[in-house]
Amino acid sequence: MYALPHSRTYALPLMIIRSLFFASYRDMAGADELALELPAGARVADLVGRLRSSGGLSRMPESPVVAVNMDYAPMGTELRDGDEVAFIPPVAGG
Amino acid sequence: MYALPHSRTYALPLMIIRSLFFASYRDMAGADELALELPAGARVADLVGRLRSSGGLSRMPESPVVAVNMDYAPMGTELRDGDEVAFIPPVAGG
Amino acid sequence: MPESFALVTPDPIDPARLLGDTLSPDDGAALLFWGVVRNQNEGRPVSHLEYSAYGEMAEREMRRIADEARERFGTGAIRVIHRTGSLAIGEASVAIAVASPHRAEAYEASRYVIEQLKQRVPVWKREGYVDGDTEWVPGFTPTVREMA
Amino acid sequence: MPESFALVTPDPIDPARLLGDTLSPDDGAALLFWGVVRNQNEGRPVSHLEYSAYGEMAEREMRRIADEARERFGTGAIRVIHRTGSLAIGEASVAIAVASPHRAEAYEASRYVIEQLKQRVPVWKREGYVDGDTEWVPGFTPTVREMA
Repeated sequence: MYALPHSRTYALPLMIIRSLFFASYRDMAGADELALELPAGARVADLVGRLRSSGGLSRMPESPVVAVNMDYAPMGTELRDGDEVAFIPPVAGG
Repeated sequence: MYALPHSRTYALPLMIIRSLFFASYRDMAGADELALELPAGARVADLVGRLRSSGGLSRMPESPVVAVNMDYAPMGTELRDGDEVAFIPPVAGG
Repeated sequence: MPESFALVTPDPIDPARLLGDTLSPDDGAALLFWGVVRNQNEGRPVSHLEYSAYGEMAEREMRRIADEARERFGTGAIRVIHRTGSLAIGEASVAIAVASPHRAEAYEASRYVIEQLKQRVPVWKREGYVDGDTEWVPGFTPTVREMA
Repeated sequence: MPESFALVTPDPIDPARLLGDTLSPDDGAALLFWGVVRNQNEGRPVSHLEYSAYGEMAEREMRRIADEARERFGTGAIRVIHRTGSLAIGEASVAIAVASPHRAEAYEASRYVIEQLKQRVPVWKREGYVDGDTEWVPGFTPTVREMA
């Protein structure tokens, strides 16, 4: 077995995450969707933190309901490159 | 006050009663309807007795469900001239 | 003022028209019960059903049931239509539309109307079987109240 | 094999076609829930509603709900259609058709589908008021299960 070179300072690979906004969240975002780069291993909570750090989405709740690839998913869900994360304000169908 | 002449042997005035038959009772009667003369004061039970006394309607139950002028009515209901009595086998709407 | 309406007819039932006639601008929902002819009864293949009715009384009784349901459950308008004549598999024999500002009562009222209809409305059906035979379908004996 | 079907569409819903698509020859009844736009909400006069949806997920979630209802209540096919776009008073925003060999289960299943739909399907509506104002209608926060 060879020990692979390893260091904490190595840059982590980046993922592209697509965020979708609906209804009142869309109004806050001013856009239907947004593509963001996040470091590998990022979770939904990290994405939310990034989105809430500036602009209209700072009014979004700290733990909004999200769906990852069309399944409701908790804040701790680990994201993968290419994931689609939908931000879902309280639903009012019917 | 004058006492009116009265006798039990006087003929009672007659009423015309229209009987309607539906579904299996119609099959038994061989007709949709039948007009009968009954003495004043006759009740539904008397009409049923008369109808069951001969022919196909003898197969009708002793106390069939009837409606008098479109209201369900018990066997003891007193009839009046011109009444319409419908004979109603078990219903199967829907 | 919401209304009760009942009709016995040899003509096919149009669900869009029935819903439109039943709904008022105050209503948020309508529930439509749509009873159709099945292809079998207790395993015996059915080819069609022949419905007959004491039409005038059936309409009166259906309207009464609709009134009872509206009063009991506080719905909007209720309209009930029952077909007569020969019906093919899949054709609607009965349609009950209940309009309501809110939905919970509509379910209760719709259920009430169909259960009562089956128990007391003077309508009969004869099954026509695939083998050519016909038979009156056994039904419910309406409850007759003794006079007060 | 009865099916579950779900559609999010900007086109008006045709109740006759929906019933016809849902019923099979084994079914004796269908129940159609027909949700429409009301003329007021909590006393404020409404002129129209604008529906939007996360269409693909909404269809998936409605189909799941229909599957759950069929499994739980043993009905026949269930079809769910939700409108999007601007709807006038009286227009149908949602239609749920439940076919069933017998009627009791159809009522249970229909109720289940509309209640679940309102709680978890990603659809939103904005009310347009007679005074020209618009507002997102407050809704339900879907339950998100923690990962196992």
